[in-house]
Order: sequence, then C-alpha cells, then structure tokens
Amino acid sequence: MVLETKNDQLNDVEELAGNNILVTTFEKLWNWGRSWSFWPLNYGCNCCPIEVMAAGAGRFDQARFGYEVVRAVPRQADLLTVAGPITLKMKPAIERVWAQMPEPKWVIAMGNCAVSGGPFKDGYSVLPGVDSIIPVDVYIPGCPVRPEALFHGMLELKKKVQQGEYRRS
Amino acid sequence: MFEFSAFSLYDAAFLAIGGVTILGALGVVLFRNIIYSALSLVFTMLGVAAIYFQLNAGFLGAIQILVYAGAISVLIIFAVMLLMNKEARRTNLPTTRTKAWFAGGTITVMMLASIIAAVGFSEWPKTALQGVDNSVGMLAELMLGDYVIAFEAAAILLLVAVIGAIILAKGVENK
Amino acid sequence: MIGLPHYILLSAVIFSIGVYGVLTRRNAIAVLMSVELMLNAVNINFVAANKFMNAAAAVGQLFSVFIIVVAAAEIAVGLALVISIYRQRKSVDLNDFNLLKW
Amino acid sequence: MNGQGLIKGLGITLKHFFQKEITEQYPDVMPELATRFRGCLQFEFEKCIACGICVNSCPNNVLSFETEKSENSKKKKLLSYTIDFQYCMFCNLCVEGCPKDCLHFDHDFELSTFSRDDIKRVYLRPAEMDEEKEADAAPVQDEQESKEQKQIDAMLKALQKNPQKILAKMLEQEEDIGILSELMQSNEKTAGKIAELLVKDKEKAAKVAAGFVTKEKKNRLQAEKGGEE
Amino acid sequence: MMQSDIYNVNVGPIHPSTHGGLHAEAVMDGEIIQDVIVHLGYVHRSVEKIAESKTYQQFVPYTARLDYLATNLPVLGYCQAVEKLLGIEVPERAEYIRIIMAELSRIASHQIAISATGIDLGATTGLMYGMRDRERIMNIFEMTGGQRLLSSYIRIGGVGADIPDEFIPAVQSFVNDIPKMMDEYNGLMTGNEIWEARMKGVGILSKEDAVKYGVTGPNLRASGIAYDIRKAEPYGIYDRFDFDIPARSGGDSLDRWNIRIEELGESGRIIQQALDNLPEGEVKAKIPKVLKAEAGTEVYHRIESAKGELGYYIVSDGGNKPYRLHVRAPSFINLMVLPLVCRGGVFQDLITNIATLDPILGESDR
Amino acid sequence: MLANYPALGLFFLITLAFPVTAMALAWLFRPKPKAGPDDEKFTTYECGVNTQGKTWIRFKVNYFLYALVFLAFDVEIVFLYPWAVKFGVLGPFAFIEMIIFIAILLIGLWYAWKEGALEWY
Amino acid sequence: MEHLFTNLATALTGWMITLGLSPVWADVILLLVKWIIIITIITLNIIILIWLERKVSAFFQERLGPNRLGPFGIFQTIADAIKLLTKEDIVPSAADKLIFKTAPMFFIVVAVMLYTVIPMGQGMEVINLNIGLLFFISMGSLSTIALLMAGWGSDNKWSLMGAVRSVAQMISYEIPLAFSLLGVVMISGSLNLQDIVAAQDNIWFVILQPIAFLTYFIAATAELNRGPFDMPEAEQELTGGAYTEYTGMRWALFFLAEYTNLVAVSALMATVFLGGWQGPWLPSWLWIIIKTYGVILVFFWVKWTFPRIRMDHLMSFSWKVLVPVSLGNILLTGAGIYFCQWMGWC
Ligand code: SF4
Ligand code: SF4
Ligand code: SF4
Repeated sequence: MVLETKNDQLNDVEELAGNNILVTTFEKLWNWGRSWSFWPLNYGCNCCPIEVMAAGAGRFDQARFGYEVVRAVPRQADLLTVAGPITLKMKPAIERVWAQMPEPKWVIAMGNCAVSGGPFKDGYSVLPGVDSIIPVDVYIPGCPVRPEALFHGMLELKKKVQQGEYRRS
Repeated sequence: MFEFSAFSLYDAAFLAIGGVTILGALGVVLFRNIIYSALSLVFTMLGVAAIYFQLNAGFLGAIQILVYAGAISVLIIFAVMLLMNKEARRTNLPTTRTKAWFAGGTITVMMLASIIAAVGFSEWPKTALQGVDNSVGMLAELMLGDYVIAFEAAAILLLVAVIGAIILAKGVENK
Repeated sequence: MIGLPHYILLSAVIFSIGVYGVLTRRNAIAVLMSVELMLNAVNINFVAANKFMNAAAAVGQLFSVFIIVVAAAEIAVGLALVISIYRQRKSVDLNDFNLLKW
Repeated sequence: MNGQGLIKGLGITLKHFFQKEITEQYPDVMPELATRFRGCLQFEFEKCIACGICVNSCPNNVLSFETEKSENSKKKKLLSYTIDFQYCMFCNLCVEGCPKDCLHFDHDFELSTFSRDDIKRVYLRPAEMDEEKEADAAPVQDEQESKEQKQIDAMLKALQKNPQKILAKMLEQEEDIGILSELMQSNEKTAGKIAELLVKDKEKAAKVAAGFVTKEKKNRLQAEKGGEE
Repeated sequence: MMQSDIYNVNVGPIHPSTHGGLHAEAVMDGEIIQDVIVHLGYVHRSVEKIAESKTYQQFVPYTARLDYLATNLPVLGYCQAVEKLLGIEVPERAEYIRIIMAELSRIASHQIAISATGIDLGATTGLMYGMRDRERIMNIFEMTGGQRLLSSYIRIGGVGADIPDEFIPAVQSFVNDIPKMMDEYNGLMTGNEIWEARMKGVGILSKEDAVKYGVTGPNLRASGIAYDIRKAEPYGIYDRFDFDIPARSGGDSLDRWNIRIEELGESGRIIQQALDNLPEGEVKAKIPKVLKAEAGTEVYHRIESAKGELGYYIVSDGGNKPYRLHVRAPSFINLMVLPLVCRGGVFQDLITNIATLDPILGESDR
Repeated sequence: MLANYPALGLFFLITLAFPVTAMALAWLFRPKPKAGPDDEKFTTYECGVNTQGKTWIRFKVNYFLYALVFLAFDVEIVFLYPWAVKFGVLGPFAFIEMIIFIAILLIGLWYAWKEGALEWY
Repeated sequence: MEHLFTNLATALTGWMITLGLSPVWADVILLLVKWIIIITIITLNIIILIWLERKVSAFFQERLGPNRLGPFGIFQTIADAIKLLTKEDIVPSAADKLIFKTAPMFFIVVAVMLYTVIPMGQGMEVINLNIGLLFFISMGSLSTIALLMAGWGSDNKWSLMGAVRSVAQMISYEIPLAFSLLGVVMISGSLNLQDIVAAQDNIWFVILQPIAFLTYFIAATAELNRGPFDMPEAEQELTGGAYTEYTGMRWALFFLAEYTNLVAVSALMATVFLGGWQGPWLPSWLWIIIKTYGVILVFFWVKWTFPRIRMDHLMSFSWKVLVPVSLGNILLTGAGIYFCQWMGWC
C-alpha cells in the first residue's frame, strides 16, 4: 500500500513537472503572501466596529498577524470587513466599495448584523445579511464579536486562502 | 568587442539628449492639453539640464532642475489649476487666426534657416570642451566681484517681480 | 565630432519651437511656456559658448544664471498677469485678450 | 508652550517604548474569560420539558422547537430544538427564563464558518432518551412493538435528515461516516436495518455499521481498479 | 479675491473618520468650508418600529445597541423609563450597582471619544492608550454581564445578577488609576502644541446657539452652561452623590475635549462613593413575568448619557408591548450643529469637529 | 575612465529599468479579471458615493502665491550656494553684499506676509 | 573590513581590464554592479524599515507588532510585497491613463537617483559629484512633479487635494531645507559630500550648527510627508491623498519611493550633520548605516507621538518661523566664522 501511494505521488509530480509545476509553486507562494497580508478595509456602522477598533488596539493587537494596515480606500485593500447592519441606504455604497477593490479580495461578515441582519432582522430598512449583495467568505456570528473571534475568522480565512480559493469576479 | 572612442560615446549622448529635448519642446507647443504641455516642459528642462551636465556645467544643471523643473513648472501647473475652466483635453488649442498661423510658420522657418545658415557658414574655433567642473567657485567670485551690481539688481528684480505678481494675482478689489 | 556649432544648432531649434509656440498658441499660459523655451535656448548658447571658448572664466554661465532669474521673474509676473486678466474675462484665450477693445 | 508639550509627549511615548506590552497572544494563549462570559449557546436536550418560555422570551425568534403529543401521556415530546444562532443577540433572556436550566452559554467564541448554513444548529432527539423511557414504561408487548416501529421510523427520518450526527456515535473516522451515509441514501434497506439496530441494540449497530463500511470500501477499491484497467 | 470653484466633497459614508456611517458633504470654497450638509440614515435600523413589536423586556437588549459606546447608559434610561411607567421599585443594591455600571460606561464612552479624536487628528498612539485603558472597563463588563461591549446587565427591575467577587477590586483599581490616565492623555495630547493649535478656536459653538439647537451633554457644558441632568433633575439615586459638573466657556473643540477628560475624573469620584456605600441585599425586584401598563399611560424619562440628554418616551395601549416608543437621541441633536461650527473653517476642522462633537450614529439614526 | 556626468546619465538610464521591471513582473503575475470599461470597478472613489461636480477643481489663488514666493526663494538659493562655497575666500565685503541681497528678498517675504499671501485660505 | 568594498571594486575593475575591456567599459560594468547593489540596499532597507516601523510603533503603543510570521514577524513585509505584486491593477476610467501610469515610475526613479551622491563609506559612493549636495536638493524637488502627476492623473478629488497640499507643503519646506544646509556649506567650503564628511573630522556639524540641524530635521520631515506633516496620506482626512486611486504594484512603487526617500534623507542628515561615515573602531560603511538608522528611529518616534498638524499652521510655520530662523542661522554662521578667524581659531 505504502509503495503504491508513493508511486502515485511520483507519477503526479512527473506529470506536473511536464507542464505546470512552476505555476503551482508560484500560486502557492502567492497564496502564502496573500494569506499573511490581509489589508482590511473596515466598513462598520454599529457596535461591532468598536470591537474592530479594540482588535487593533494594544490588548489584542491585530498587528501580530500583519493585518493591521487598515486602508481607508478600497483600492489598496484585500479584505472587506463588514461589521454592523447594512441598511438599504448603505447598500449601494457597500456594493461600490466592494467593486472598487482589486482582485483577489475577500469579505468577512462580522457580527450577526452583517451575517443575517441579526437583531434588526425585523426592521424594514435592514438587509438580511451582507451576502445578499456581495459574496462572503467567512461568517463570524456574535453580537458583538469578540476581537479574538474576529482573529479566529481571519485565521480561518487564511486557511482558505492558502488552499488557493479566491474569488474572481 | 565594440570599440567606442570617448568621442563617439559623447556624440551619441548628445544626439540622444538633444533629440529628447527637442521632442519635449515640440510637445510643449503641440499638445492640446495644457497639462501635457506643462509636463512636457518639465521634460525639456530636464533635457536641458542634461545638456549642462554634458557640458560639465554641473552647477547650472542642478540649478536648472531646481528652478525650472522644481519651481517654475510647479508654478505653471498651479496657475493652470487656477485657470482651468474647460475640458482638459481642449485647453491648449492652436490659434484660429490664419494670419497668426502664417506669421508663426514663416517666422519660425526663416529664423531657423538663417541661424542654420549662419552656423554653417561661420568659421568655428577648433576648441575642445573644457573638462573641469569648477564653475561654482568661479561663479561666486564673479557674482560678488565684477558683477555685484547685476547681482543686487537681480535681487531687486526678484523682489519687484514677487510684489508685482502678488498684487496682480491677489487683485485689488479686496483693498 | 560634436562641437560648439551643434549646441548652437540645438539651441536654435529649441528657440524656433519657442517662437512658433508664442505665435500660434491660443492659451496664454502656453505662450508663457514657449517663452521659457526660448530663454532656455539662449541659456544653452551661453553655457556652450562659455565652455568651449573661454573655459577659464565663467561669465557665460553667470549670464545664464541671470537669465534664469529673469525667466523666473518673467514667468511669475506673466502668470500673475494672466490670472488678473482671467479674473475680468474668465478666459485664458489670447483671442479674448484684445484689451484695446475693452 | 514653546515645544515643552511636544517634548513631554515624546517623553511619554519613550517611556511606553520600554514598558511591558499588554498584548494577549490569542491563538497561542487562550484569553482568560470571565465565568459569566457568553460564547456559544448550548442546549441540553435531555433536560428540556418543552415549556416554551425560552422561545417566548427571546426577542429575536432565535429559538424554536418541534414537539409531538404522545398518546399515552399528556406530556409533549420534544422532537427537535433549533437555535438559529445568526439572529441571537446574546442577551441571556432565554437562559434566565428557562426553568430547567437546559440552556447555557459556554466559553467557545470561535464560531466562524465558511457557510451561513453552518451557523444554525438543530438538536435532534437523541435515541437513548426514548430507550430509557421504554425501560421504565410498562411492558405491553403490542404497544411496545408499535412504539418501536415508531421509533425506528423517527430514527430513519433523523438519519435521513442529519446522518453525520448520529453516525458519529458509532463510527470514528469521518470518512467512514461519509461512506455510510452515502450508502444509506442509495440503499433504503441498509438504512432501515441500521435504524432498527440503532433503536434496539447499540453495540450490534456499531458492529454492523462497521461491517457495511468495510464492505463498501472494498467494493469501491475494486471499482477503482477496474476503472484503471 | 480670486474666484475659485465651489465644490462638494463627500466625507463618508465609508470614510475612516466619520464614526460609522455619517455622510457629511462639505461644500468647499478652496480650503474653506462654506457649508456642511449632513446626510443621515445610513445606520437607520428602524429601532423605534422594532420596539413596537417587542415586549418591554425584549426590547432591553436593543437599547444597548443605540449608544453602544456607553452600553449601560441607554439601557439604564430605558429600564428606568419602564419602571417609571409601571411603578416598579428597584432594590437599593441594584441602584448602586447601576450607578457604578453607568459611570463606567460613561468613562468608556469618553475614552472612545478620546481615542477617536486621537486617531482622527493623527495621534495614533493616543488611540492606543485610550483603548488600552478602556479594556479594563470591558473586563469589568464581561465579569458582570458576560459580554465585553454590550453586556446586557441592567434589567427592568434591577440588574441581571449580583456582582461577582472580583468586581469590587477591579473597579477599585480602575478608579484609582483614573488620574494617571488623565495625566497621560493630557501629556500626550492636550498639552501638545500641535494639538492645541488644531483645536483652539476651532468649531466655536456659542452659548446661545447651543441652547437654540438644544445641544446637551459635554458639548453644551463646553459652551459654558453647567447643565447636567444628574444634577438638574436627579434620577435614580444620583442626588446622594457629591460630584461637580465641569464646564468651560469657550465652546471650541479644545473645550469639548477637555470637558470629556475632566468628566473622567468626576465619574471616578461617583464610582468611588458608590463603591464605598454599596449596600447588601437583593439586586432585582420581583416583577411579573408579563409586564403590562395601563392603557393610555405615557412616560418620558431622561437621563444624562455620555453624549447628553437621552430621553425615552413610551406610550402604552395596555398591551405588553409599547404602543409607541421614541428616543430623544442626544447625538442626533448635537450633530445638527455640525454645519454651524464648521462654517468658515478649513477642511481639517471638519474632522476635528466631528471628532469632538462625538456623535454616535447608531443612536442618532436609530 | 567614466567621468562623473556620463556615469550619472548612465545611472539614470538603468534606474528607469527598475520600475519598468517591477511593473512588468506585476503584470506577469497579477490576476487580470475581465471587466467592461463601464464596470463599477473603474468608477472614481469618493467614499462609496458618486462624485459630485467635476473632480478637476479650480483652487484658490493662494496655492499660486505660495509657489510664487517659493520661486523667489528658490532663485535665491542659486545665488546663496556659490557664495557659501566660497565664503571663506570672498571676504567680508561679499558677506555684506549677501546680507543686502537677503534683506531685499526678506522685504518680499515681509510684503507677502503682510498681504496675506502666506495665509492658507 | 574598512576597505572591503573599495578593494572589491578595484579588483573587479582590474580583472575586467585584464580581460581586455577598455577602462570605460569596465567602469560601465562597475556602475551596473553598483546600481544592483543600490537597488538591493533599497529593497532590503524597505523590507526591514517597514517591519521596523510596525514594530517600533507597536512598542510605542504597548503592543507587540508583527510577530507571527518568522522570528519577530520579520517576514511580514515580504508577504506584503508578494501580495502587492499579485494584486490586480485598476486604472479608473476617468483617469488620465498616461499620466496616471507614469507618475509612480517617475517618483521612484527620482528617489533612487538620490542615492548616487550619498557617501556610503570612505571612498564609497556611486558618483563623486562636485555639486553633490545641490544635486541632492534639486533631485528631491522633482518629486513634487510626480505627486502633481499622480493627483491630476487620478481624476479624484481626494487625490487632487492631497497632491496639491503635499506639493504646497513640500515647496514651502524646501526653502528652509536648502537654507539650513547652507551653514554647513559655509564651514566646509564645498558641495561635495565626501568633502563635507571630511570636514567633520574633529567635530560634527550638529554641534556647530544646532539650529540648522533642527530646521533641517523639521523641514525634512515635511519634505518626506511624514507625520506630523503627513498631509498627502492623511487617511483620516483625505482617505489616501494623492495615492487614493492607486492599486497593487503602482501603489507599492509610491510606498517604496517614500521609504527610499526616507532612507536617503536620513543618510544625508547623517552625512551632513552627524559626521557621515566617520567613527571609531567600526568600518565606515557600518557607521553610516548605524547613524542613518538612528535618524530614522527618531523620525519614527516623532511620527508616532504627534498628532497631525493643520495645513495652515504647517504652511505658516515654514514661512514665518523656519525661513527666518534658517536665514538667521546663515548670518550667525557667517559672523561666527569671521569671529573665529579674528580670534585665530581657524
Ligand atoms: S451584530 Fe450585534 S454587536 Fe454587531 S453590529 Fe449588530 S447589533 Fe451590534
Ligand atoms: S440570548 Fe437572547 S437572542 Fe439569543 S437566543 Fe437567548 S433570548 Fe434569544
Ligand atoms: S425554557 Fe428551557 S425547558 Fe422550556 S422549552 Fe426552553 S429550553 Fe426547554
């Protein structure tokens, strides 16, 4: 059995070497770089953003993961952290900002408001979750989400990115 | 291996720099977008600075970059920003008057022809370029020696220019 | 071999381009820029002549320094003038600058 | 004034430069959470009496349950309990209201998921509960049989709905669970057998299930080889 | 002067210094702000409407999501309003605990204001220090209520549970450190010449205007009126405490900033007194499972929240849900002076003014 | 031997290659998703809402005045540097001349100051 | 150690000449090698500096900073670089494509050119220009054009406002910057940076010229657009300043250029005021690195302590304080030199 699998692997490698081993190693490298360097654009307009702020501050220190380069502009951001409820009025702005981010890009829905409308799901002006307008990669339920939980979400996203999944529009 | 003599290298450099400079100068007068013209002017100024460097007049080259490329072009671009009220692509159109066109073309061609003729027909002393770049010191000695009046006059000229320009630009209505 | 005449030719070409610009541009700022081109052409002449003919003295270079000063003063006042006319006319088009009809 | 404030500010930052950092290293060192910390809402099926207080006190309709009235007793029987966690606002009202303490918040805050469906939790009625009850109940043969049949049906339903959860009790490897659930979906007989055994004899069920899996694995291997040839 | 274009610049809705969802459209003349058009509603979650479909108890957690920086204050206001409506007596111990929590919330809110002002003005380190100190309050909240930010601790009729053992030492040590924190903020920011130059004389809100617009809270006190509902119309047991109301007279950004820092100290004093006098006893009154008010009764209750006068107006139709609930949100009213204080300033003053007016959009948009 | 200024030119030429290489590398490796020219991606960013009015704003005259004063002083640098280099040799007379020179320009600065040209806005 | 690099260079040239290359070509190749070294230095520096800034700012704020990728998080910047390299490139449809695309390239070229004249050790510089100092200043003044290009080309209000502001700021601070260096030139009597370093044999110019040092420091901070003068990147106000619309590698070029400028200006500061490569025990090239990093750390310290200054204060500070002060410093220096001569000290 063991021998067999080894042979299989060898075959695979030979096959890859034939055409695109370079590409895959590069892809791996890119994914490694991308996964360690999410520059977030923080959208938020309720309580959860405060926890985002706290996550950046000393006690939790987002910087440890290298995710602290918060961009104010979508153009340089990789990660859209949506925290807080999306109202109907805000919807076009979010859509636009998302569109203006360069590929590859990811979205984290942080907090129940962003996941599903959360506490305000009965409200007439709140969207039922941000995934109704833009694709979401990681959902972090919580109300509010603890900074550590946010980190957990980001680390989950890191795993996902390292597997090479990213969305092309 | 190629064997470049120092001369031919020098010549090639001159041709390249001169070509770039002339292209830049053409850009200044031919672009239809004033911003392109202004940036083209910067380009020309850098080319002229390169010529100074080639002539071993390093001080002048640096000054050229500092004053023209760094200051005058900023002034021009700011002025453009102040006066822009049209679509950018149509800010620097050639004149519509045929007379001016005619005059412009003729005068330019005539002048160019006459200068080329003058250059071509004159005897030029067979002197070589002086290689040492020591102009800073010499300039200082001249400036504060023989030409000290001109030097102070330059200061006054600048002063008057600044005051005049401020008065003109600020306008008088707020007095 | 490149010598003084070539530099003078270069300066002549740039000068002519400047003249052409002055005569055919409609935008006052473009005209001022063309004037700058002409002044630069003159500068090239001065420096080249100085460097080729009398390298021991830097009078030619000194003159180009003064020309730079003059050019600076010229562009400052010129642009200020354009601005002040613009205030009246809302235009930088030289065709509109027929002050005598004013 | 005159820069003294600036220098003072520089001094303060410099002082902090050499002070100890206050950062907690989360993934390496778990944070110290207060005892009352509310992480994830947990539900204990066994204790619940299906009184509905929690559902009524929840402001946001997070909680819901399905009940069934059994004929022999007046008690409602809880079939499933759903916590739609994505609407929860961690207000603790349900926990405070519950008379039987079957709801509580644990300290798990790592709840991120890749899919929104994973957030919702459904608690199904565990089989043991009914079994214990049966042991207590009077042994009326016919009734018991019919009851058993019902149980088997319920189990079957549950198996179809959420096989992973139930099978996880018998099989250890996730791969095996997947195989078995696939098998059950394709073959009703297998599912029926397993459900029956699950209700009747737990250990035997596990053994049978393991047997099914190994057999299926062999089949598959052969199929693969065949495909290759 | 030379005419320049009048142009509009959108600050927000997605902009780092709009405190979440504020969209201020600055009408600019060169560098001068001619006017500011405030667009609201980006965080409008129809909370007042939601209230009509929730029972009195169920709405409690929603109030925390109004002014989430000072969680316990809006909850306290709402609970006291309902208690007023239904005539519920709150046990003594609960009252004291509530005061402690309320004042801690006020401190937390002011610390966020301080931090946010810091980052808006470019002093990132100020943000970090403010947040660092606030984390201790978050710990205390987690200790009592179980959540860091929206602790959901205060309930109708008292508080959710009695305080844990580690509560009093934690609060005590925090209170002891407040003067040190104030020194640090002052040293790093207030005393800084750049800071002073950016704030002094910026965004002046005169006494008259403040009154005319109905501005309350620290912003009003910065304009020279020492008006504080805790003193003017004491609710709960505030009349038992001895504290001062800091007031300034300039009405500019620096005053608004200073007021907030001074209030940290005052809140500390109140907490200290509450800790010293904390009685034993029950923490929650016995209240019926279903709360119902008589039909037609209405109540308006106001408290001094961290941002100003926070009022709840509740009308009952006899059911277990409010017939109508209205929130008088201080942020909303304070935000209305933004165009007034910005006019004539430079663009950067807009940011300073937003920061020092300290609006909370969750509250003002509701 | 390569003299100074040719070396400078050469260095400049090679330096041009640096950003070009960087951009070429980036072009090679970056994703190039398909998008129409009217895609929302290519809209101007202004905090998530539409830009209002033209983006090419005309500014106040003050920017120009700053540049003006700057130009005057920049030209002054032209004179000051040679003087400073030769300061030790030139003697006190040159020093006094330079003081006069600076003083004249300071009048300009003072005038600009007084006229409010140095006020931002 | 001291002559390690100079000897290497001589050996390389000699070897190439023995291979039959003419000296000119040997020099050209040497220049190429130097260029490669400089680019390596720049990139390495950037990688270290960005990491260092993140770390140092974290320590100022009682945080830890990047620490999870590699030892002390040192590979963080590399990950960022790789990420930026593979980001999509967006050119807004409203932008002026040509200008938009050339602006970052222009910026970085100008920034790299600054390194030509800095002496990186005894006898170690790319080109020993006679007018090195002036060349440095004039090259530095060119970056305004690049910023204007970026601001205009993006066709975005934030960009334009950011660009115009930073240009106004840079031109205002260029004057005190140039003036403050004059005192040094007066004492050393040369514009050649090697000469200036040599003139500090006995005493560093920071002691002779404390006012100039201070003005230079302030003006350099403003020239570099660093906090508290970080107008163009004032994220809380102008979102991203002139770079608002730039993505991926183009933005990275700007960023790179900013840090390149930072190193260059700090190195010049070390050269002109802090004795350059002079220092005991250690080889000269190590000294300049140490001093440069020292200066950079002070830049970081200032940035992470102070709030952002307001634009109008910023401008009037330059014209109403720094320019007069630096002019006064020139007069003072002149008087001082005459006093010295009169006393016979020099
Ligand atoms: S999920 Fe909860 S904490 Fe987060 S924004 Fe929504 S209401 Fe606030
Ligand atoms: S915590 Fe509150 S919202 Fe969540 S389930 Fe319980 S009652 Fe409902
Ligand atoms: S309140 Fe408790 S016992 Fe009643 S239904 Fe809910 S969980 Fe079950």
